Amino acid sequence: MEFTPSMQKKLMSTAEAVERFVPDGAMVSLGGFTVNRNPMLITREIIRAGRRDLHLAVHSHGQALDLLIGAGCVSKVELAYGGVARFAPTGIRFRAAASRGDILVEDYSNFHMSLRFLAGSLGLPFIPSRSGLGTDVLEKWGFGPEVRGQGKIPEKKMVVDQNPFAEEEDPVVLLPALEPDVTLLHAQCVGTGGTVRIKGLTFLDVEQARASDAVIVTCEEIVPEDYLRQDPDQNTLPSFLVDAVIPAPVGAHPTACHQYYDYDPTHLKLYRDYASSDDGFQRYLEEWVLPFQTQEEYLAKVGAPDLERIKANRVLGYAPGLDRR
Amino acid sequence: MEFTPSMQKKLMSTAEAVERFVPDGAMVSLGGFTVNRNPMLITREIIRAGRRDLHLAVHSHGQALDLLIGAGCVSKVELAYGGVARFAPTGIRFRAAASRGDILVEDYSNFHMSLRFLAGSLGLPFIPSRSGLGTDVLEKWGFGPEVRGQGKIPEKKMVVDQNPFAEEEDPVVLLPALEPDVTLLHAQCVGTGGTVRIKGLTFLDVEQARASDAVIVTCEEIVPEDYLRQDPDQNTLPSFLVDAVIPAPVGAHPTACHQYYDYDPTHLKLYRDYASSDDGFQRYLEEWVLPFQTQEEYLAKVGAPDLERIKANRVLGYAPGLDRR
Amino acid sequence: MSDYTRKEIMAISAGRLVNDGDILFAGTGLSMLAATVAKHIYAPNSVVFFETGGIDPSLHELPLAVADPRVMSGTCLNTGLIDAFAVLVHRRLRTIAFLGAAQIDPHGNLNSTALGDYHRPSARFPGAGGALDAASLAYGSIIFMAHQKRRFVPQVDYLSSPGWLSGGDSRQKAGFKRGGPMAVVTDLGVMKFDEQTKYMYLEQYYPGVAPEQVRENTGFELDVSQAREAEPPNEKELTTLRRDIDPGRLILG
Amino acid sequence: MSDYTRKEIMAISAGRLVNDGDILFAGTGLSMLAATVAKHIYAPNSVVFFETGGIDPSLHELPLAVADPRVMSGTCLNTGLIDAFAVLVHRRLRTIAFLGAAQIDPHGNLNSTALGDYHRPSARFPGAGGALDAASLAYGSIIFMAHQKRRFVPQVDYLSSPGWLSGGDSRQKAGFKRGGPMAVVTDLGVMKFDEQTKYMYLEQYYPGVAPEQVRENTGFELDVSQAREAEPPNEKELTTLRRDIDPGRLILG
Repeated sequence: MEFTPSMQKKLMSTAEAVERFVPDGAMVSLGGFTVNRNPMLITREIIRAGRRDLHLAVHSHGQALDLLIGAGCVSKVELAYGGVARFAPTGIRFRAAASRGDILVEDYSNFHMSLRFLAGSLGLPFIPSRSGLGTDVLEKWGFGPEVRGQGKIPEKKMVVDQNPFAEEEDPVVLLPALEPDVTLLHAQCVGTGGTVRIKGLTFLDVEQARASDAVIVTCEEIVPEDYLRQDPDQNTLPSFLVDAVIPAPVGAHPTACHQYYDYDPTHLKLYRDYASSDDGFQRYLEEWVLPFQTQEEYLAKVGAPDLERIKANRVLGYAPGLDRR
Repeated sequence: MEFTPSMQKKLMSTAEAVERFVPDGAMVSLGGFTVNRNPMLITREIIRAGRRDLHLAVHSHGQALDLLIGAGCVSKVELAYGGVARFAPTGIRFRAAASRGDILVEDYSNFHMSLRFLAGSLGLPFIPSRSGLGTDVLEKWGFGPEVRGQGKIPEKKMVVDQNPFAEEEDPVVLLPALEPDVTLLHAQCVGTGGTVRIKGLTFLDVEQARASDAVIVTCEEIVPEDYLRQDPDQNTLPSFLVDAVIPAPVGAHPTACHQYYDYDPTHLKLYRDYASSDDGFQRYLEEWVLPFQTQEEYLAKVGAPDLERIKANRVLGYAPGLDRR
Repeated sequence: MSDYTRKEIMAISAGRLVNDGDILFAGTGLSMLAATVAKHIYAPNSVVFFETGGIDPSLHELPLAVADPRVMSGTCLNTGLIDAFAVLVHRRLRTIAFLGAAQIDPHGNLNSTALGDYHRPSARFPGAGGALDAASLAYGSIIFMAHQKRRFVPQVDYLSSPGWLSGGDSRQKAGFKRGGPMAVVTDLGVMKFDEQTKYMYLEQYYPGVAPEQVRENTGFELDVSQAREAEPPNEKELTTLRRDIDPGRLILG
Repeated sequence: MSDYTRKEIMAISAGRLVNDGDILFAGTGLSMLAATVAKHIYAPNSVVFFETGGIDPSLHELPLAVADPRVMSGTCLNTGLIDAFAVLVHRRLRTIAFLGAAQIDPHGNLNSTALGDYHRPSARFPGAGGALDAASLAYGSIIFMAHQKRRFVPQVDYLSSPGWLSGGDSRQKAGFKRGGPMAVVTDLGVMKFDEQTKYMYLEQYYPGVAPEQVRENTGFELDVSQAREAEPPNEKELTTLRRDIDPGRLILG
């Protein structure tokens, strides 16, 4: 396959992508959702590179969030939900770090975060909603005065104001836009010209990518650009919004990638067991994160039987009959 | 093909759809864009039914807008652009009616209208933007005090306010949400279960439909629901947001429908010639709008050679080599 | 009469609250079972959708998460969060949300965020997710809870998702245009809210549960005087649930 | 040196203003030719997109409207208006918009709405469309005008699309974070704006046009003292335009 010159420039190693686009202190947004399309390859690279003081901005996030927090890469999180579904209804290292005060946590809802990324993607400075009126999400700010107004953290978490188009009293919540430094996505495929196609639910990936200064995409496969342009209705992002493209087969493991593989219940339970203690989590890092320079090495560790077990049925999109108990 | 019971209820004649969902005085939003996917079959039915006092809310609109205005169905329009591309850079009957004061016209931009429909689709009472600061679009209101605050017309066209998250001066334009009574769409296909698929650009159709109390969809073809559910990433609207479905082959003529047919330059020029005088426009109505009870009768009048000429190449999506001068 | 588990009667009791045509905003676990049992039996024209953007999936297999690839299979539409919330909030739709939480107060306000001090919580939960939005903007909500004194508290430590707020018309005064909790379904019975005061009361206790037992497991005053014994699950409900919906007993256990 | 038409030199003069990598927001007519000629010759890494949502179409045939099915063919992405505006406004992109209008004032403000009284206009135009948004939020804009006194006016009857507003730093003070007209390309030459005052001046006049002629066709004071004669279109530009871009002379006439 022949790459366009601009695509050639985007193809790089995970190490280079992290080096260039994920500095210490960066505001990072993670694509995917709880157990689906987490950008795990890049997440492991960020941990290996020893990044510190990251500020995560996510809606509902699971495995990548928990791993980054556990590894000490994160100082601040704004989120709606931190968990890995029934495997860890509350993210285990997220819960531990929040309870110890190791990280600052600021809470929103999924609609709040969706609207904030949407606003960022459209250049709107803020966006109103009625969601959350009367709740503590308005009242309790996780980021204190010591960080407010610094960098990309607005002075105010949110503001309640009157709808100027209503005659009677009509309070609305105004939410500040999000404009992350970088968004990390895992997609099904990228064309040789850099066009990105995500299959199945896109979650908030498009809005997150558009709201960001930079975008790193890992993908299951690189495919001929012509193929993607035969049905452009199905494509997700244009190449000019993407900075780095990294081929990463099974790059979302142990989370799922629709039409390619299911989430890996065996690994998610293994993670839960390791993560339940500080020592155990450290062992997880040593066994499952730190040793691998390449995705191939990681997949060798996962092993063929496990990969075979989670392989998706091409029509159904998941692994039917997979033991998920 | 077998229809689901809920789809069965949605299938109705154009006359019934107009009778039920487009009363006199309704706020109507038109799908499509200038020369593409205008809901022409429903437009002609609205004229035949003698609807009056309609309030149109559109972004950039062409043929359907011009016809409805010319036929005297419309008393108010809010829009960003009224024209049929090079065939009539300003819609001919729109221009005449605006100059005579036959209709009230309130101007916005395409981004304004996009954001207002988006806000309506998400239940946001208003939405901010920086577009249009310092322009007459802020200052000059087309709807006067005699209609403001009535029905769905807000007291204020727009409001300039300070961004509450900025320290320094940062004015933003606040735009009221749009919540039309009904949106008229023309789609490529609808499934036997009521799922709608639009191919090519969707323009603002999705946001318009979601912002509305009711939605009427005409479509080129009804297809098996199973087919649409084999690749749900490509679908556009769920059946529960659609109230009426009307099979309407070539239902956007003389505007285009991607992958089915191109716009019809011959007819658009014919329309321009007729529409250039009041008498001529009346003749157009008598020859091309009023006589036809069914789409079949209309297509017989258009004639096979014209339909053949504009037929789309299935790969390119338009009619290559069509004489468009 | 067959035997049945508490989880089964919970799913079925919640499912019975659904009207045909309701658009069901489902989470996972019991809420998925309730939504599906409702659609199979009482509400064939209802549609199940997920905040992640999956609308009307086939559910040949039960999803274990709202981002499970099973919510993207056989749907009428695969979209994203923005699109899902557009459905949730739509004024023309009777959207009913199934919610859960760590704590609930007498007016149906929920805590799914933290216990103790927000900044140094004694227990941190996942957060409000989309439940806050559903509780704010859906047509109505049905809440699942484990009926325990420590969960039914006079005041939640953190108000994540709005119920009837301080009761009466306080929800409307806060700016909400619709919505509010319709019922709380627990392992002991079904609670509803007084029409005027919006304070919780016991409406149904399951066969084998005494109203007094419900009061004892509730951390605030609960009126049990209007309660009746719940109709036990019937054969059709149990068969549908066990054979068609969760044959692997993934959620039923 | 070949002969060329005014339309040809206009398209080519505008195309020369594009930098490689610019993301081009094109309308139809001349702006489509300018964007395409730029991409073919000077800016191979640039991408043309349309406010309707078509991004990077193949343009085997020239679209006559931004909603022409030809803007949906061979694209990298077919989306809609919201998505197109997300591209237009993106802070990381150098988005350049090609605009036209019925009237322009010395600071590049445009009228595409109405002449005379707004409520009973002596002439009604189509309206601001997406030009208002591009003029407000793009990185910069290039304006096409027919050079006539009645179009180059001291004050526009209706300010549809913001240029430099009243000049100086008034655009920034109004709240805009970037953007503003970079050049005005007419059938007589190319105008730019003074860096300090943001008042229009003549930068280039086409071969065969006298600077005085440009002044005479401008309805306000125009400084022509800094003007130079424009480089005529070269063979490559003309061949590309005529053979590759508009062989049917749909727009070139």
